Amino acid sequence: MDAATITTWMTEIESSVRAEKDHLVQLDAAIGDGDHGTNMARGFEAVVQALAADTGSPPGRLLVVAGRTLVSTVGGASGPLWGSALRAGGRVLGDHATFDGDQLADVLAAALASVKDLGTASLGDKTMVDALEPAVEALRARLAAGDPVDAAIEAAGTAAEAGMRATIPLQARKGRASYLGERSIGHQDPGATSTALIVRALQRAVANRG
Amino acid sequence: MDAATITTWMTEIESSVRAEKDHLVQLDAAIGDGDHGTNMARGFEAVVQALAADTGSPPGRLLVVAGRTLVSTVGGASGPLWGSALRAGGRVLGDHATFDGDQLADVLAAALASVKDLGTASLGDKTMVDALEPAVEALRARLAAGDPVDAAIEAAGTAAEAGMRATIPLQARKGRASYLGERSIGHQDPGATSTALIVRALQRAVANRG
Amino acid sequence: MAVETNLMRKFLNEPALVVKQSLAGLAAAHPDLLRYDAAAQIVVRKDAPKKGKVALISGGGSGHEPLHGGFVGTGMLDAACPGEVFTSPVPAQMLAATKAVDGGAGVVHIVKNYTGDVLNFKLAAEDAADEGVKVTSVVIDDDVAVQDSLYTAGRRGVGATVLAEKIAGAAAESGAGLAQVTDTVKRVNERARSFGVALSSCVPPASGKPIFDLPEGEIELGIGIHGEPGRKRATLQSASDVVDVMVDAVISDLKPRSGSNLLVFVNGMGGTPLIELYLLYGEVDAKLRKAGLKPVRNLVGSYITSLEMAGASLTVLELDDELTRLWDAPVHTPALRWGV
Amino acid sequence: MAVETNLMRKFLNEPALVVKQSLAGLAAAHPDLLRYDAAAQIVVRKDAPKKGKVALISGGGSGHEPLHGGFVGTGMLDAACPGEVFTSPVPAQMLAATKAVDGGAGVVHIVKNYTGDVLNFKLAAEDAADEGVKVTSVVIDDDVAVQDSLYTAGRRGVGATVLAEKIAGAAAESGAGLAQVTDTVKRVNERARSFGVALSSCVPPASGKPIFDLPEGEIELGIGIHGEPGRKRATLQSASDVVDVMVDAVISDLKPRSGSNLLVFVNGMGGTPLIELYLLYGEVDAKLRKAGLKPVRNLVGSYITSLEMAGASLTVLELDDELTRLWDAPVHTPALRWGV
Ligand SMILES: Nc1ncnc2c1ncn2[C@@H]1O[C@H](COP(=O)(O)OP(=O)(O)O)[C@@H](O)[C@H]1O
Ligand SMILES: Nc1ncnc2c1ncn2[C@@H]1O[C@H](COP(=O)(O)OP(=O)(O)O)[C@@H](O)[C@H]1O
Ligand SMILES: [Mg+2]
Ligand SMILES: [Mg+2]
Ligand SMILES: [Mg+2]
Ligand SMILES: [Mg+2]
Repeated sequence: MDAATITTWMTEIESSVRAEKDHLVQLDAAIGDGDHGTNMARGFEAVVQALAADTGSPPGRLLVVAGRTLVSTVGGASGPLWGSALRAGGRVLGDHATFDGDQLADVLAAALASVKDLGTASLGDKTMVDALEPAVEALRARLAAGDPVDAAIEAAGTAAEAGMRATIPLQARKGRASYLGERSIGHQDPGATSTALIVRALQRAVANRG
Repeated sequence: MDAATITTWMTEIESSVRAEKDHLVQLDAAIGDGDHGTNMARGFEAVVQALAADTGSPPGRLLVVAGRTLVSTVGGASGPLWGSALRAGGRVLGDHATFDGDQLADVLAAALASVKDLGTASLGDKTMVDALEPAVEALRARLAAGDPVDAAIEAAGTAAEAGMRATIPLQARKGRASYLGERSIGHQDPGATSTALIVRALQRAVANRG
Repeated sequence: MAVETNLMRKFLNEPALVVKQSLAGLAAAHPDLLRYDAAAQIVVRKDAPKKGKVALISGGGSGHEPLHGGFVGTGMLDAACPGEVFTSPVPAQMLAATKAVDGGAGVVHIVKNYTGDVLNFKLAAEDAADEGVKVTSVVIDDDVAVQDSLYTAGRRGVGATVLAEKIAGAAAESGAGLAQVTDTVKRVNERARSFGVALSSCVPPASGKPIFDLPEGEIELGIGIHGEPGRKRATLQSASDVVDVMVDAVISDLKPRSGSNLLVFVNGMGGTPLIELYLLYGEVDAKLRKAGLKPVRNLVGSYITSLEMAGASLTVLELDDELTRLWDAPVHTPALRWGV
Repeated sequence: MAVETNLMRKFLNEPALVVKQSLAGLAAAHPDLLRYDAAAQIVVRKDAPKKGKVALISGGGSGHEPLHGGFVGTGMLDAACPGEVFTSPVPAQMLAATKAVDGGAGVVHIVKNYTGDVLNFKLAAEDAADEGVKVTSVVIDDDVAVQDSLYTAGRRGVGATVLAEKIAGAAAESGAGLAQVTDTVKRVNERARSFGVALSSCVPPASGKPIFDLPEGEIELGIGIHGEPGRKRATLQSASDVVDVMVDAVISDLKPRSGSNLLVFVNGMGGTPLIELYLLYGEVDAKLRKAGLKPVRNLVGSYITSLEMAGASLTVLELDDELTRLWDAPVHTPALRWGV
């Protein structure tokens, strides 16, 4: 996998976030302030533009640029969180022109670590962590078990969606939803939902690699 | 007719204005500010209380007290207009203990004159004048024709109601309704409507005289 | 009562007591500026009467807050007479206020042009004269949405009332005589024009029902401040289209000298927030400058309202040096304060 | 766009431009106080940077006007960073504002406690430090409706933000150093508590739909300022019942010394008019006095809003002599002005 994989990943995220924009807004309106869909769409639209301008950078560098772009265009909680996540993930790849499955797992693990570090959320707090952490673990486990990267990332997507659905019964402890206390129970977390979209987008990008 | 006739008249006005309160409010909401029913109800409730406290005054004096009470409790356009009207009407009777049909006509004529003087409205301006003026003329004409007072005041009520309905096609030239310009056309004037109630109340008071 | 309040999105106890309870709160919040005489239902400047100072009073129906009670204080009104919601006060209130503030130099009645206000103030002025108080009255009629004519009630008094109270209040504070203060009110009224639009109706507490029903996406053009419908209804346009209508209506009637200095007052009707009022001000300011006029002073906020109505009005006053100086003079009231 | 605006009772052009156009209007109305840097989307005090003066900046999502842009001026904020409606600004805005106002004495970031605001300000503070600017940050979290805990996002920052900006702004204006100004913000936050209620939702311009749907006759208790639903929903009670809930929530958490002096801030959410806010103030003032407390200062009006939401919040700050003196100190901003 190489720079094209990253560019495709970002384009895939942009189109699926745009397609799911209203759904994400509805989810956020129920337990937040109704802007998650707009925030993510605005951010990844800017990322796609930024990467279009960038020609010939290595994949790690592209992820850093994508992260910076999110930080500088999204605002809200998701901007700095996903922004730092992609920056951290990009640094893992350094200047390598290509990367393999294990390195991809390292990228996602670094992204997860930076989200948890910045946001201080743990599994079960009803945040994006609840989708991202199971995805990282599934990816690692399947690769360790010798599965090909496509199968492993497919499992990661399934794990992310399971984690996303698992947020429904939870009471939020982080983010705006936590202000609702028990009223946050019974609603799916918007950030976990967009995270599942992001992992599924990665799966398509990996599948389409040259 | 005597003081009791006046007291009964005011009590009759109070009950019919209270009964028609919402209707008067609706009419005023369409072309005014929706308080005519509340204003008239508040005013005549106070009048009835004031007259209950007053024992033994002659009829003219009672009308003056009623007028003062309206001025001091209603506010809005209808307060000073009906207040001055009753005061002017009361002065006509001086300290006489009783009055006949012609004197009653003089009372209503004086009331009309003071409304027109204070409000500078003429027939056709879509105001209470459009109900009061025909009532006064009908009363005078029937008495001149030798009709008994009951029949004459009955005719006055009919004339008042005709005048009231005749305000519907008019464009208002006075009062709040005038701000609507052509949009005031097609609505019945609230003040003309309450004026018809007041004349009908007088008819009942006259009929119930001892 | 529970039933009535349930029809509304209002903080309310007994609807019949809303005016009295709100005035009590105003007095509790501003004891340094004013007192509330509950018996007479008037709001009086704390240090009234001021010996030798011309006094200004105004009044009208409630529901237009901060007008008028919020403008009682140094450099503006000496007293306010609040009627029930949208119903003019009664002469007894104006008489009590007139006597409470008369410092011997006379009292100016600032009257918004509504039949009820005019008639009740007229009766009060007669009573005051009988009691030997020098009273002058000026009727404010700045609303260009109403076609004026000798045979009608004439134009409504709206936004110019706030400007007249501030500017004439400064003149009185600076020691001007009765004739001069009266003349100052008249000059503000002559040089000011207003036009208002509504995006919603409002709900009088007594009835608990909207006065008119305005579907979303429609707009009432040429409204007053009593929730009355406007001159015409249109479909909601963009803010800049609405500004075009307001500015054209006001300027074509005011006909200011080209290049003249203006005081621009963008007023909210009670339910429209500041983010929108400033957006409107930006459009108005730009449009006036394009027309070669100079907005040198402005007031942006909800100062003469119609309960919780969503909407706004534009008032433009053509300034001269004296009016500008009087506008800039210190004022200290609950709703307007500067220079002190 | 026509479609979107038709869903709303708002003065609006392109919904995506509402924040920029409103800020342009603010700057056009108050050129003597501030300027709007459209490129950086920040509002900066006209005479910034003030050499040797500690600077204060704040920011957050828009839709809370006059917060924060309306508080930029003498004796309050040096700059404001407005994000999109209900979305926190990005670090680039805070960095630009920090550099624009730094007079060498350091810059205090006043941050309302929302994850988005906190994280974006955190990244900005790191960048500013990299560029050699002394920055301190204080997070405001005064909303007692949110149960606090080590394991949650903690309480929201609401009404105390306005009081902290005014009081710390006065300290900075009077020459206090970075540590002292920072400490002043912290003290206000420690001694202030708030609680809010909504009678309606509000409509973000971007979506054109109410965030939650609140039937007439129901009320949301414990809301924030982003149109988010509250802790619980109840049927609308009388104003004095609502005041009981607000005062009890605030006082039981603040636990002021008996007989202590209070600053009482009754805030409108944007769509609730002054007649109701003063009615509420009257009830609050009386209830606090009954409880043996002394409301010696107050602020009544819509200063930290949630678009056009109908509702109100109560903020109580326990005063000491220094906080009182700083509150009374001159301030000159578009939304708060006295002593000058
Ligand atoms: N402390 C946190 N750690 C991890 N994720 C968080 C945290 N706070 C919020 N989130 C995620 O951010 C999402 C909300 O993002 P968004 O709506 O764009 O920002 P905002 O809440 O500022 O409006 C939530 O659904 C949640 O998944
Ligand atoms: N100048 C006038 N002359 C006579 N009647 C008038 C005049 N102005 C208004 N009215 C009457 O008063 C009525 C409205 O009374 P009301 O609603 O109680 O007062 P307001 O208009 O001040 O709210 C109108 O329907 C009209 O009949
Ligand atoms: Mg959100
Ligand atoms: Mg009326
Ligand atoms: Mg009325
Ligand atoms: Mg947000």
